[in-house]
Amino acid sequence: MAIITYRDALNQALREEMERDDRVFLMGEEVAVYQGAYKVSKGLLQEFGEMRVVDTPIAELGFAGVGVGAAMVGLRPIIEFMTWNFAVLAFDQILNSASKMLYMSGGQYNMPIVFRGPSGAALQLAAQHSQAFESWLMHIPGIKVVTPATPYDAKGLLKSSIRDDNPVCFLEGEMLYNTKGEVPEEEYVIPLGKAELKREGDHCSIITNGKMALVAMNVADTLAKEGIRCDVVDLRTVRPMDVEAITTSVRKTNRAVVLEEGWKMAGIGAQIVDFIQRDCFDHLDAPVVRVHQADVPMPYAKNLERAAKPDAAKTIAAVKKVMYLDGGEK
Amino acid sequence: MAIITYRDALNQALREEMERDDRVFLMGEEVAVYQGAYKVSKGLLQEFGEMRVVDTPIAELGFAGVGVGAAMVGLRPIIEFMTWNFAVLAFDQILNSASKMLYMSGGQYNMPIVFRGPSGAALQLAAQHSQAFESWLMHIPGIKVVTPATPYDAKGLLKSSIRDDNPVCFLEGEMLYNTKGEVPEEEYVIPLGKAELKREGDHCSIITNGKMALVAMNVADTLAKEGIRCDVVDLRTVRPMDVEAITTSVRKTNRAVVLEEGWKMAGIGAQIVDFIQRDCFDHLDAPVVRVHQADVPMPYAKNLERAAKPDAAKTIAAVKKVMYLDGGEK
Amino acid sequence: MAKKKSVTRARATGKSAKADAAAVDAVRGDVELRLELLHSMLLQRRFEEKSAEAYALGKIGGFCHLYIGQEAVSTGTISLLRPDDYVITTYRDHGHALARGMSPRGIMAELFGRADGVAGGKGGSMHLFDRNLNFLGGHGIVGAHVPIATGVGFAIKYRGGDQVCLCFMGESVVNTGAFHEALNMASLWHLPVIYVIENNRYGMGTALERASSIHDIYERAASYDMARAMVDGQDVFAVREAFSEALTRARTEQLPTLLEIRTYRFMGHSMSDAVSGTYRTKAELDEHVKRDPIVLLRAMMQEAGEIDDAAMAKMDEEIKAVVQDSWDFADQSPEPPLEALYEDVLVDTTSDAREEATV
Amino acid sequence: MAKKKSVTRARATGKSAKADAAAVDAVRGDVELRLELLHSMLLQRRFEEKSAEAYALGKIGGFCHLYIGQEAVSTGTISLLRPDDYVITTYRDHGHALARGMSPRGIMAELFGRADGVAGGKGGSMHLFDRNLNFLGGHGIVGAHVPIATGVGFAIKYRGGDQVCLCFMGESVVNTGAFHEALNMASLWHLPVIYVIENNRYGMGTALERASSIHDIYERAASYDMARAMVDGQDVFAVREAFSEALTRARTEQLPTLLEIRTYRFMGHSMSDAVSGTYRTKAELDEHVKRDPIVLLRAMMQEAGEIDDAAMAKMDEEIKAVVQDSWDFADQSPEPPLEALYEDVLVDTTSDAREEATV
Ligand SMILES: Cc1ncc(C[n+]2csc(CCOP(=O)(O)OP(=O)(O)O)c2C)c(N)n1
Ligand SMILES: Cc1ncc(C[n+]2csc(CCOP(=O)(O)OP(=O)(O)O)c2C)c(N)n1
Ligand SMILES: [Mg+2]
Ligand SMILES: [Mg+2]
Repeated sequence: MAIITYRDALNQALREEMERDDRVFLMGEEVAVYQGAYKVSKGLLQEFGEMRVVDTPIAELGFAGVGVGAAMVGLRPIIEFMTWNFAVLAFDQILNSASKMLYMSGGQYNMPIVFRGPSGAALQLAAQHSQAFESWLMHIPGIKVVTPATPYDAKGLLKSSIRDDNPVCFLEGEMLYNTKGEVPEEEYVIPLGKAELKREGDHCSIITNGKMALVAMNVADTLAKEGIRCDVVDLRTVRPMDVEAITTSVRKTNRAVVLEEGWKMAGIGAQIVDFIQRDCFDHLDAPVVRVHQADVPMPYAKNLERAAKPDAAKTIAAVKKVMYLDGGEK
Repeated sequence: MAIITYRDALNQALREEMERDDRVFLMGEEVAVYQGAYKVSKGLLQEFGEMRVVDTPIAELGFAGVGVGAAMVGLRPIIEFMTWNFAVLAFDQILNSASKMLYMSGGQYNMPIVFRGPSGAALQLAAQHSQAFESWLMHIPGIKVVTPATPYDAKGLLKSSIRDDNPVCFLEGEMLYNTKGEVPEEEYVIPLGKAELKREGDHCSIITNGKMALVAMNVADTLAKEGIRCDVVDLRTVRPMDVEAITTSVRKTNRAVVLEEGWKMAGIGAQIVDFIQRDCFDHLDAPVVRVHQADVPMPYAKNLERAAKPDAAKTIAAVKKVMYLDGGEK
Repeated sequence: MAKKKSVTRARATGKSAKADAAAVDAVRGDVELRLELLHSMLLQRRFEEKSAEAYALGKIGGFCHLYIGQEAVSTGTISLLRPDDYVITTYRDHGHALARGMSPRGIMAELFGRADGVAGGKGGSMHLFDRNLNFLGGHGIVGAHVPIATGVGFAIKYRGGDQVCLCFMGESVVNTGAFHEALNMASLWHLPVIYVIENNRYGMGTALERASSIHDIYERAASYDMARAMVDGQDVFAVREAFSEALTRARTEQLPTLLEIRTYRFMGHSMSDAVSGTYRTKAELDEHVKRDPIVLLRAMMQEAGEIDDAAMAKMDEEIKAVVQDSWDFADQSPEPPLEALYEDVLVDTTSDAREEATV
Repeated sequence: MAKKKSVTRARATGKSAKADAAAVDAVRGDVELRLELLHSMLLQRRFEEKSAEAYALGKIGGFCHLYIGQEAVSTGTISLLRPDDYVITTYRDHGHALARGMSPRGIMAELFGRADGVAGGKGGSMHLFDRNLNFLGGHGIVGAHVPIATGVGFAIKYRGGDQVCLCFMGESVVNTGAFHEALNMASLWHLPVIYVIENNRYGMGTALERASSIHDIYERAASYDMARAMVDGQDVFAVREAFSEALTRARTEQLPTLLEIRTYRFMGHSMSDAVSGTYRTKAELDEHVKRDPIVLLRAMMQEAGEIDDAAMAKMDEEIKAVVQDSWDFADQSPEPPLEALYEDVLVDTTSDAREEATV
């Protein structure tokens, strides 16, 4: 297996799927001539030409709608948002057009479209550029929501998302593009809707997704040295959610920490807690503890940003808390 | 006390606050000449003139931004969305401008602005016109979110929202405008962030907000006849959330049903469950059960719509389920 | 994307470009066609009168926006389309659907919320769709379908086809951001989309002049270097003439056009809105009703001896029977089964499992 | 809202309206003023050169967008404002903040993310705000601040004041829906807002011609019946002249203006973007750098004998000292206290508790 970056894994997925199916095209700001604001689309313009790799004006609402229209009549658009922060301008097209078209038309018009781009906080980008959007997106029936953590997952899940005949919101970690991992040379896909147990242990379950899965794996490795064994359930797809993977783990460990990148109120973590308390009520030895971003807009200053973000230390404290150990979060 | 409609209660609140403070103005589609799409602003144009009751083009993003600008320099805008379904187009201004301005400016620019309008499903308006938005809005730090159920609450809470120096999203029930209730002749306000116990009972807590509070009260009354006594906690403000009111009730009843208007995934109900399991873990005799809209876009057909919506029958079944009684939801 | 070459030449305003005018004029001699146009318009009229009746009886629920008074726009444009062209519109979609040939039964059953409705009762009045007719739906968020139309144009060009996408909208739409973003891209990329503004002078209760900073709204096209024209929307032939030019431009040059077609809505905005009184006077309404597009066409044909009272009455009877049949059909159609609630949320296919869709 | 009367007269394009030109021309004789303009521009330049240094050392983090090359726009416009006027801009905001008189110390400390920054370290480079200067911030979502500016204009009119709101934006903004909605309302309602497009020819790596269907983007104003002009942005006097006309129009007639000021950015889009190579050539860059606005002004003054090398060097030394002082100040400023994380999310006042804000 080759060791490649998350960015290159995505780039491979795009290239392979565009080669495989000439209805697939990529559209967004700076995807073509500039080779992508984060270089995810590097080389694609040269390979596929300007009809299939299309630079747009700054018009998120407009070009998301262009994607919806193209998908209605048989193309398979991949709409790149430079970051999901700007996609808010286009949420009407996701919520009111893409997610509802099949239903409103009584099953006539399905929507094979992928909306993708970086989500979540990078470093010191301040309030308007540092948001995680899975909690909002997963609220919507009629779409799927995918948040890969590793290069392997990124490639396999993006390929499945492009082949899916439904609208898929694909959230990449802005901080993950340079991370590396093993990716097979041969073709593979990863089914949407399946979690992966990324670490195994019987003391506590850490349920998480996206960039936070890396934090969780670190935490599990660190705690293993102290003799604390954690399951790390990486949901990968957050809608539909693999509830069975969550409950199987919690029924084994009897304790759970939910680690999420974004804000707390009505966040993805709350939903996971709901599934756990509903399905594992008699198995829980302690309340589920959530680790999330501080409930404030993201500050710019380095120290404040660090304090605002969920991290390994906070997660370790949470694990210790659900295990009623010293050093646990009070 | 006079018995008036929810619509008139809101109208009184607008009128009184506009009389009290000439920085307050109302802006939105059809608020002036047409007297409001739902007639909430009836008579205000005639009383306050066209500078303070302002019809806009169909430009939700634009006029929400106009409100933000006016609020930055000392006015107190009330921005009416004809319905919150259309407000999605303006969420960038709520999420990225209004909610973050104070923080990004290091405390310099607060935002005394109210965004208001009907939210939630009415009757057979189909997928694009039938959405409840509290779950999305309450996710955002830097704003308050209010969902009054009765004429009394509507008036008192709207007056507080207009006087508040922060951005407030005020979600009216599209189905509530014609409902009636007692409203004092004399001036009163209701503090934001305080729930109200609308029914008292010690068998089960029903936690809810907005239009669903009426359903919950009905359910409590019905069940009372069967000898089942329910607390009905109407949150009224969903951000900040009155967690103490929730936990006080659940510690008393040891059982809880959460009744919400919108979709389930990462919905307000999930957050309430999270608070309950965290703070009442040892008090719970059964998993919390949620009642919510079916996890699908809203269908048009009368029978399907009825099946999709949360209602009294479903809530009764949920109460019986958490009480392990016959007739409970399976 | 193909770069823009010099297009100034090709971009004369609709007023001066006379592309297909001759072809259209030839049509004026075609009685058959005129009868078809009259039939199309009258079907829309009678169907909606019946819908209003059904609404009053509670057989139709929710919002219901009638098109009465504007029929020359739907008929004048759609009558020139090919079956493989696309149509997309707003919530005020009954007229367009009928003009495109959607089954009155299927539409009425949809309005009644029944299983045999075109969308199985899930869409209702505002969301009529018919894949077989390339009818891409009624859409409820003002402005939102305009970029979707641009996307359809993009797909046509992507496949190298010569179809066009016809996009209807109300005049309020020109003030939305979606309109602006969509038209800029359509022009920048040379897409075969015809944007038809049905300027009926009001967006709900707001007169155009109170919402738009310019009043000749077709001139907004100048901001996009787009061909444009203003058209009398009560004269079905004027509509056809202007649309025919736009059609040629789209088919042969893949260039978009903005048409402002001036018309009037004879009913309230929706069933709950009074016909006149709040935002427009009875006198104004009466003035406009004089230019009823159906009356105008009929009068012209009668004058030319192409139709007489008896023939007219016969056509009307036939249409009324069709409409009554659609009512009966809808009335007998069952409610959708409850399982349908959870169907059509997602499909379970992937690109491997579906045959190639045709654009 | 006050209805629009006939405004065609008042709406001549900026090119022909010569309102305050005489007053502005008089200025050309004012050496004092010229020195001030030079000082303002040079301060921006040196400050940003220093910022680039600090960024390279990791003292500044996140995104950082330099304004180098565009200084004649900020200086030419803001130098004509009154203290009670308002300024609002994008993430590329250092130049505007300095031109408006924001303290270099406060700005540099903000860039360093320190407690003494103008926003207490919470905003950073993209979000400079100063309430005392009516500086309404740098904003990060492209287009979003344009309706906010319209709202400020609305508030001015609401209070009956004669202030104006000056709104800067990049040329990409003209393709956003927010721009369209905001300008339509400003014109419809007659609001005293001056929209200044700093057309530096690229939005990140996208040349204007690849994003906008028209290339003379000030002509977009025609869609809103708004006064407009195109201006040479490297000549601070040309900027002042055009802006002065717009200012008069806003102050005395409460009418908005759209100015397209053509300029060039000498650096990459942000610190991570190469100065040239991907989307523009070195040759193009070099060509534009020849028209450095500071060099042009200096040359003109030198020719007129208004400044010599020694005076220039002195001014530069003084400015460099100010900039170095801002660095030292920022460097010594503490990190914000951790409690600050939870502050400024909400205020706990109501309208009863705050004194009347002044518009
Ligand atoms: C974004 C949005 N805002 C508001 C509405 C509510 N609304 C529905 S129709 C309408 C008026 C539209 O007028 P126009 O575009 O002229 O079309 P017409 O109804 O006259 O055919 C409004 C305001 C909506 N559906 N979507
Ligand atoms: C809505 C939105 N989309 C995309 C971005 C990312 N972005 C930041 S600056 C920029 C280019 C803006 O160019 P222009 O308006 O010309 O201003 P300039 O940077 O040249 O000053 C882009 C695409 C954003 N911040 N907001
Ligand atoms: Mg209209
Ligand atoms: Mg630029």
